[in-house]
Amino acid sequence: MEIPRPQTGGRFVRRIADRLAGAPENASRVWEGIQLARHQERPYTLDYIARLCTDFEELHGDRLFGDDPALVCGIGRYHDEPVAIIGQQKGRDTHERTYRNFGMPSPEGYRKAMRVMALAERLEIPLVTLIDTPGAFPGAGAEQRGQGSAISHSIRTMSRLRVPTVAVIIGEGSSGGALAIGVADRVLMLENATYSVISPEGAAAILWRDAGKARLAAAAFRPTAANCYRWGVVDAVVPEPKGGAHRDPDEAARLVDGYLTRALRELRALPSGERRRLRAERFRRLGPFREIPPDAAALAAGRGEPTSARSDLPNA
Amino acid sequence: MEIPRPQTGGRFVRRIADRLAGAPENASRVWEGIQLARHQERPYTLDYIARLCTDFEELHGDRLFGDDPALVCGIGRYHDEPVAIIGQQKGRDTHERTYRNFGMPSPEGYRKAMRVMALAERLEIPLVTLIDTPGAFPGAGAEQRGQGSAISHSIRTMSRLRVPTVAVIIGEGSSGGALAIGVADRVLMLENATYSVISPEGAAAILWRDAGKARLAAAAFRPTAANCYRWGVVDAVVPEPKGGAHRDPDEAARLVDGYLTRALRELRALPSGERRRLRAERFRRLGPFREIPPDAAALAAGRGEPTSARSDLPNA
Amino acid sequence: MNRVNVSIDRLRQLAHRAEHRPARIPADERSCPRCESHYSAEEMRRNFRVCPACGHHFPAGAHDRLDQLAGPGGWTELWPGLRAADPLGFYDLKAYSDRAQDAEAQTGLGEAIVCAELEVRGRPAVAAIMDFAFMGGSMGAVVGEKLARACDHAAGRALPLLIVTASGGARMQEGVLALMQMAKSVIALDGLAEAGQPVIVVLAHPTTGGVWASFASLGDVIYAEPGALIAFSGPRVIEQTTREKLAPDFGKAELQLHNGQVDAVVDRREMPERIARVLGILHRPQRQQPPGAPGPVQWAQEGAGRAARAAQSIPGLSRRLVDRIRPGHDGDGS
Amino acid sequence: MNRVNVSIDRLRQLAHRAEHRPARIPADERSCPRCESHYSAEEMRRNFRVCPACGHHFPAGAHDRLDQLAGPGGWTELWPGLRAADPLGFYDLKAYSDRAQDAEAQTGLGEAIVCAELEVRGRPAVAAIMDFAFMGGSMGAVVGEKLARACDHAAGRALPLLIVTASGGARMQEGVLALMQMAKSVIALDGLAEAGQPVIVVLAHPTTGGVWASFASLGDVIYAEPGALIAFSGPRVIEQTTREKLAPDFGKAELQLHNGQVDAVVDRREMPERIARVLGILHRPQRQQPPGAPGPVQWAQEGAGRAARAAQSIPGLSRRLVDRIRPGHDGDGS
Ligand SMILES: [Zn+2]
Ligand SMILES: [Zn+2]
Repeated sequence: MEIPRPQTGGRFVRRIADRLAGAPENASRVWEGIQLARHQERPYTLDYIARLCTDFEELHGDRLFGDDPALVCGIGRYHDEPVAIIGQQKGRDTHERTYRNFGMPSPEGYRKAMRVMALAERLEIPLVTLIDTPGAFPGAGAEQRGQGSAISHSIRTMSRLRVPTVAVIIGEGSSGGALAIGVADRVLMLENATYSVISPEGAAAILWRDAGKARLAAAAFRPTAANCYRWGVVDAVVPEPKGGAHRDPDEAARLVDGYLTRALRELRALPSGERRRLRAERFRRLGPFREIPPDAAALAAGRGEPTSARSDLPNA
Repeated sequence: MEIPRPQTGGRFVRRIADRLAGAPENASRVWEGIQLARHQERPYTLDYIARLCTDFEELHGDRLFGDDPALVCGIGRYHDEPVAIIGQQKGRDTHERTYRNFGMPSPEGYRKAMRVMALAERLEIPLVTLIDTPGAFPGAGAEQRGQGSAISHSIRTMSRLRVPTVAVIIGEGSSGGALAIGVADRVLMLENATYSVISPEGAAAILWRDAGKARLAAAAFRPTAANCYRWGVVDAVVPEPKGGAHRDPDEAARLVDGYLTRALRELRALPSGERRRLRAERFRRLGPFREIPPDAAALAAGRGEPTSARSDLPNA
Repeated sequence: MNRVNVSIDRLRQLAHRAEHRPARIPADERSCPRCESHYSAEEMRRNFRVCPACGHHFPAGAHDRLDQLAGPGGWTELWPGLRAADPLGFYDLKAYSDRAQDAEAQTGLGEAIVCAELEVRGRPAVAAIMDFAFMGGSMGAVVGEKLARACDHAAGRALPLLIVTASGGARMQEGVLALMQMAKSVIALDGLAEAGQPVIVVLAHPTTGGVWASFASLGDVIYAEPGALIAFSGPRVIEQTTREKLAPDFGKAELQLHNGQVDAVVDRREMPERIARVLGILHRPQRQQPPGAPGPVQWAQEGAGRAARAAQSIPGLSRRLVDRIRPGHDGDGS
Repeated sequence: MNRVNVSIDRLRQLAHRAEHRPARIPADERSCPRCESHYSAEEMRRNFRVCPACGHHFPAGAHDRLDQLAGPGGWTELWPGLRAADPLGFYDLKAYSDRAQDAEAQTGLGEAIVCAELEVRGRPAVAAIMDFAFMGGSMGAVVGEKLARACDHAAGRALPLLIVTASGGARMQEGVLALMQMAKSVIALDGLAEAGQPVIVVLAHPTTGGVWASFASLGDVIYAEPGALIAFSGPRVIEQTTREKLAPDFGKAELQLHNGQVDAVVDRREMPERIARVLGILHRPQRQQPPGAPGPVQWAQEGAGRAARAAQSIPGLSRRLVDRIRPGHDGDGS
């Protein structure tokens, strides 16, 4: 059964995506894109919220342990309807960067996010997430307080929602720290944003054993919007103003607004149980693999010995 | 509409309760009961679990911050059916008392309990709670990590369950720290157990401004099983072996077993949505009040001034 | 009206006191404990009982707060006739029944909570406001019942619920039945939750014990007033039990914000604006409940019916207990 | 069978290696790194690859673990034919396709996870066992798909699911599509949750990154092997990023028990007993699914159907990508 691709974004986006996809991808092109995604004048979560919402009330605290300024959560008025918003927030100057922990959330951030997801579910208001993070915070305290379980529970909570959910990758989307708020009905991605399993620096340190090989890693990962669209990871690519979103944040927000409105309109038309089911299907489809014939597989798996030969094991 | 009293416990229990209720209550009688409820040889949660379950697996950790030995949670095999069990655990010797924090749970305890409640709900297995605590732990760290919200969320989580739930007050049931695991379909109470809004010592310190007046406070609260039954707070009084449960823990467990089995059998017969609804009704009925005629009330409320006279307030 | 003539004098007395109370501000409170500025009662009232010089938040009564929130539109009290029973015949240094009566005389309130319908800057809502002056804002069966009715009322009319808390916790004089109000209030709030209406809680000084550990910590949005003590166990209990030396800001609103327990610390003077903003964000055209759907509305009707029957069975204002615990016992009749 | 003759030599080669591998214990592991005792490979195997002297847990392969859990009853592998695609045409120091092929040759495994049906001391279950030896136990699309099928299979047969993890996290060579497997596995697990079947997770050394931050931390019961490193970020990353000096027991199973992240630290030799106990406690007569109920079972059938169609379009064992991303592109045919 072929499940039809969601049509969010329409012809225009697909045109953009195809144009980008057609362009030759070399290391330096991809690297330039990454620099745009990280540009310090690029609009951040709060910049979009200020432009998209006529009113916004930030909510604080996970009701468990603390409040995490790296993950902004709240409720806002969007096109005269309530909406819940969750997004990582980077900082522009040194002080804010420290305060926002460079947009790297701690477990408290994801737990606050889950609280706001539950709120959205209960009040039946759509959820919009804005993804912009180098990853979840790698710190001893964060580990101690269950960074892994915070992320997994956030993924689960978001995947279970019955309200319409849209994720927008506005800048850098790296690792589980990004995906934790990315399990949405529709995933949109800005033209110059990146979405990747790990930052290029991280990958280079591990795969090339040399963090300096980040450009090479970037070229290998090709974490661009065009590729993410081709792979089915995102449903639409949102064009940016010429030269990048930082050249004209208002126009960037206007463009996001258009795609977001369209996505929410489509999603509102679906019955609520249906959204959850389709979302599950969407994510279960992702990731290609091969399947070889069973007899060949059995050989390849190397299982010749009858298991009964192992009856000398102590749990026999 | 008169909602019929649940019949758990049957005629025998009501007889017991009536016998006890008929007895004159004086300070020293009530005080003796409290001493029995706190007797250090009295069977604790783990003593009951060992006798009621043929197999028990303790679960640890709230997946958030830590594990709390003051609140024991796990799954057990009870009459050849799975059951989830949650109960405060006091300690018998100094070492264990310290380890168990005298049966005073921290937020982590209640959050572990909520995890196990969710597990019971998901796997559709009944939940049994065993209440025995002087109260939730009063500590700066516990407050910092949201002792209040841990208790309120535990109450909410338990009240929402669709599986059969039975709470048994086996010893001391004091304050919100006890109620946090007490919002059950059926609440049973051992003959010499106590259930109260605060410990007698705490009440004496506040009301009489003298912690030494605990006997007086006990007499005023009358936190006995008979009274709790009369007030509708518990559904059945479980008789104890002569002289108290500590005289014959095996027999005490056998008596608990009988009542518990009967309660679970009754509850299993109900449709699952019905349990939640009846549980809500049960707790909403508790607590008598008076209602005086509206005109008299209006006078007593002292609202004469027209509120429009207040238009000088800044939010006008 | 011969049913009420027994205690009509008492009522007159109460009404008289209520009219002549000095806007309920004790004289000593007019001087700010923090900056020692002095203000007239009227200045205090106009400034929402916040010190204009240093921002210190003085205690505020339920009626003051309703006036502040509702502004010129005013408010209509709901269920003013609920009064405490005395199921335990409780006596500490004084009989509970006398205590409750004295509290009523002193505060002009029937109980530690006042429910009302109002509009906050044009946003309609149901409000449940606690008053610390009435027996330390303690939660007994009446507080539980009024909260439950407020939830049902809000659910039935598709209105949001505003709660302001100021409480030492459960009302000890009602014993274990007061403890049960924690469950009752949480369950009632959950009914409103199912109706999809938001609950905004404002924590005033102090919010402790069983109130903090039940409905107060379950608001969708939780604001705290500056300097409010928010804790399950009070500082004295903690110091006595654990011999910890607590920091001076223990449990204060500002620290609880840091601890992730509240959404914001909001100055009382900005509270109506802030609440109206949230209600505005969450506002939607009123949703229709499917006809005949079993919902919290039935609760409200049932509850009201029960209460009406109970009220009829009470001769006048006698403090005879409506013993709803023992079926078949329905008062003495008359 | 001319469809497979292209690479039959390669298969023979693999099969030969698999038969002659020395029970998959590298020579240097036979000497305990903690207490320096020496053991024969056979002794090690009989002792579940745990040092009999000091209890040190050596790495164990997926097949070893299946043998340990299943005992003499044996186990039947599920979906052995799934192989990684190379959607990015990824190349670091080596091409991904070569890496995967080498891993298969070295380990005798088709992927970093092996799924099987088995009985643990008489308790039937579906097992999904990761193997760190296959590319660091990393999670790519095949791990995600096998986990999803295992969940569906368990739900359809009303069987519990056992998972053993040993993984460095998401498989970087599959880029952002590997990241998506975190969502896929969590969603699949949730389908099983709705079917009311328990999930037991055993965390082996190491369980880190995207595996710990997805299905591994969502078991109903989570056991950890002694000394296993359990973390989202590894110690090196943390030390480099924050310049914190980590304690030597950072992220270790024993500390994670203290942190409330796992239910118990269980010796591998006791694991079958312990798991069987939990399965025994939770055992119930098999529940019937209402006929025609839309459930996870349909997932399984759909998935299998898709996979079968995909497999048909692949000529032999060539590493041509089943590009399920671009609809309409269904391989080259033959
Ligand atoms: Zn002042
Ligand atoms: Zn050794």
